[in-house]
Amino acid sequence: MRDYWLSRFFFEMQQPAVRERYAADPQGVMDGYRIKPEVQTAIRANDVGALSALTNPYLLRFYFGYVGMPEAEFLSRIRATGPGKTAAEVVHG
Amino acid sequence: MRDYWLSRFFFEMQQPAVRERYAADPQGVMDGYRIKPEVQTAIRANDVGALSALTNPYLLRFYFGYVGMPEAEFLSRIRATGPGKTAAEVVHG
Amino acid sequence: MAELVGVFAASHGPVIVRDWDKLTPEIQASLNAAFEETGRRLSAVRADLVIVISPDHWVNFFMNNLPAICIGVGEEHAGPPEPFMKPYPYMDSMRGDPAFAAHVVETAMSRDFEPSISHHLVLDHGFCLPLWKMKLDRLPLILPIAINDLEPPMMSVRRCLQWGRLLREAIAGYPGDLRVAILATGGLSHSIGEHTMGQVDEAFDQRCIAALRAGDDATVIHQLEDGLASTGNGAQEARNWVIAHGAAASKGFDLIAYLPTPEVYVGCAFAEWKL
Amino acid sequence: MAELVGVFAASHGPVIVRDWDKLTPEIQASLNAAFEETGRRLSAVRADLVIVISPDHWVNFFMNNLPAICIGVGEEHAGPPEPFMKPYPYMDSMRGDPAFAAHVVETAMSRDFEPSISHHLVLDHGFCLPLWKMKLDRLPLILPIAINDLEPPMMSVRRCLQWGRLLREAIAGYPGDLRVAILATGGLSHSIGEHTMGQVDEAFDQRCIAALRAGDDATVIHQLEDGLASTGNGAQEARNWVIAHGAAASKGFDLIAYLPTPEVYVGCAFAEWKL
Ligand SMILES: [Fe+3]
Ligand SMILES: [Fe+3]
Repeated sequence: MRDYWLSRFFFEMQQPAVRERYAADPQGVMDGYRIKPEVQTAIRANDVGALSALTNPYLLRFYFGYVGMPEAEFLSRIRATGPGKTAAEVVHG
Repeated sequence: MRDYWLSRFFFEMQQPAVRERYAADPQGVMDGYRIKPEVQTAIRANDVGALSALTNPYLLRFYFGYVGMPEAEFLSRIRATGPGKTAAEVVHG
Repeated sequence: MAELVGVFAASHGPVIVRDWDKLTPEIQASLNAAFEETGRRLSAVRADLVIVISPDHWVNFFMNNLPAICIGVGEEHAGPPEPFMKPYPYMDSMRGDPAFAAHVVETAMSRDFEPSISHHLVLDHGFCLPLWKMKLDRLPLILPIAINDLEPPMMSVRRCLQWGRLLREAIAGYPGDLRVAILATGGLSHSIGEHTMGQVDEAFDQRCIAALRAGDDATVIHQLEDGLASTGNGAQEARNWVIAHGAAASKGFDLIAYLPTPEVYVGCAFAEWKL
Repeated sequence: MAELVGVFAASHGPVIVRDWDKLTPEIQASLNAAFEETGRRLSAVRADLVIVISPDHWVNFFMNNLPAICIGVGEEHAGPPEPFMKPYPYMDSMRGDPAFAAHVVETAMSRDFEPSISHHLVLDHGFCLPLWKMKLDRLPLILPIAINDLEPPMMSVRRCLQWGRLLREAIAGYPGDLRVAILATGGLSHSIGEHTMGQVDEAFDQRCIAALRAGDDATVIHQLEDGLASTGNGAQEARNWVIAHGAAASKGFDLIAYLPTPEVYVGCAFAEWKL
């Protein structure tokens, strides 16, 4: 499943200007996209698993790199989304 | 022949914000694109014929509409680029 | 199984809305009648979804990524940004059918077609002006397909016919229960931003109509490849008609109206294909 | 007449530049040797122009207009925007050949292919990292071709082979005097942003290499369609290798190096096709 507006937000976070605004005012930047409330919650919680079900894996990785999640932490969180987990578990995980 | 940066300028003039800035500071806006000096001269001179050889006809028409050239004047100028004129004559006006 | 329930075409042109009040009552009446008859027929086939095939007029795409063809696969489509389209009644209510769209795209990719994909297509006056003027009972779901009719290089007429056949195949192969109509918009002859601007090429239009009516693919290809090279640039939009023609299996059409109207810059035509 | 003078492939990966200093001297040496041997061979064929076939890593395109394939036809191409690519030596000196590019596009459109076109393509690390690490004598003109290897739906492996054949035909049919090389970049197996991230699938890579080496089209299609469905997402970039393979008329290749390197997340491979 692809959440267009989440993906658009992640895509535009590649721009330094958007990242700067996001660091200063995360809610203000998110409000510029039509991101659903539950997805905003997942973003605020750095919920790698839930977000991984909603966007392109490269965009996901870019985003968590930009917001400063250490690579080791991202790896351990993304690996936890592997087989054995159903999509629903990942989303609600 | 397509001049990419001229075309890009015309394309972005579809945005009201760009038009506003252009009305206030035409040179400043043109400087934001890599438009060649002779093409800038043609823009400043409203040289429909010269510009018509360098961009898409729809973009050309949009631009002259946005800068307020009356439709009748645009029609008479664009019709003057017709057969009998070589491309070189059109460019050098 | 999905079913193809109707294939239509209608012209468009900004002036038809923007400068409507400057048109004579006669022109207004004839254009209204043609749009509304086409709309009446489209309403009559009770489509759940309409595939609208239109050019993009430099709204979605620029020369830094100019697709030959782009399929709008999103849950919703944005309304027209042109100021004269502001009163468009479906501005925030154009919805897609992502499952059907994904099926069409997968069918295309598996048959060696390679469209661009958009999850968020903006539908300009090319898509929306006919839908508006047609006064439909209700707006079906929309699968928008944007064709590059504006800037060379463009798909060949032959390839447009193939795309039509592909759409026909994709509809027939969709497992869902869906009544699908097709509406091609654009053409016939016009000229925008060129030295021939304002001219309507009735001879081209008549050849084009005759070829589509007769149905023979070779004639359609020959007449259009030839004609498009020597008439106004707006006529390139006739390739959308060719896609509709291919989708209707080239069985010929019923011309609803042909209204060569220099006042709106367009050789306006309206048609319903035989199924 | 233009001439196809060499067909090559090389992997890429941001870590190879971004975290170079963290790699062991052994890994550094083996990667350098592989890139430089590929570069030596590319320099040796004295190409006037190199067709570089790479994915776009969300730099030029987004889901609002995602082309299956986009050809960069501009006079120049922009350099990579990724911060780690800042020292790239050809940042402002990548030039195209618009006449040759137009010929390739026209050939494609006339043969029922429908690429997107870009007059101003930005070449990211996928294009540029191999060109940099290869230490070429001099940078030829570039015809960049961006393939969607990142986000479904993607072109089939069969279609990639057809694209390769089309490039071969376009080169052979170009009236200008031009020595043309091809460089595919990407692959082989890797996984980015998925639960398998960091895994290199050596079994997939070996099957892929064996199929391309043997040259048989049916095997290439079968092995890759199968393998791509069940390994990491980065392996999708192997379709660029298939385009190169098609351009080289499927005559098999000489494997320059295979370096499965989890430290850079990539099953790195380097090859030169037989002509
Ligand atoms: Fe139009
Ligand atoms: Fe890559």
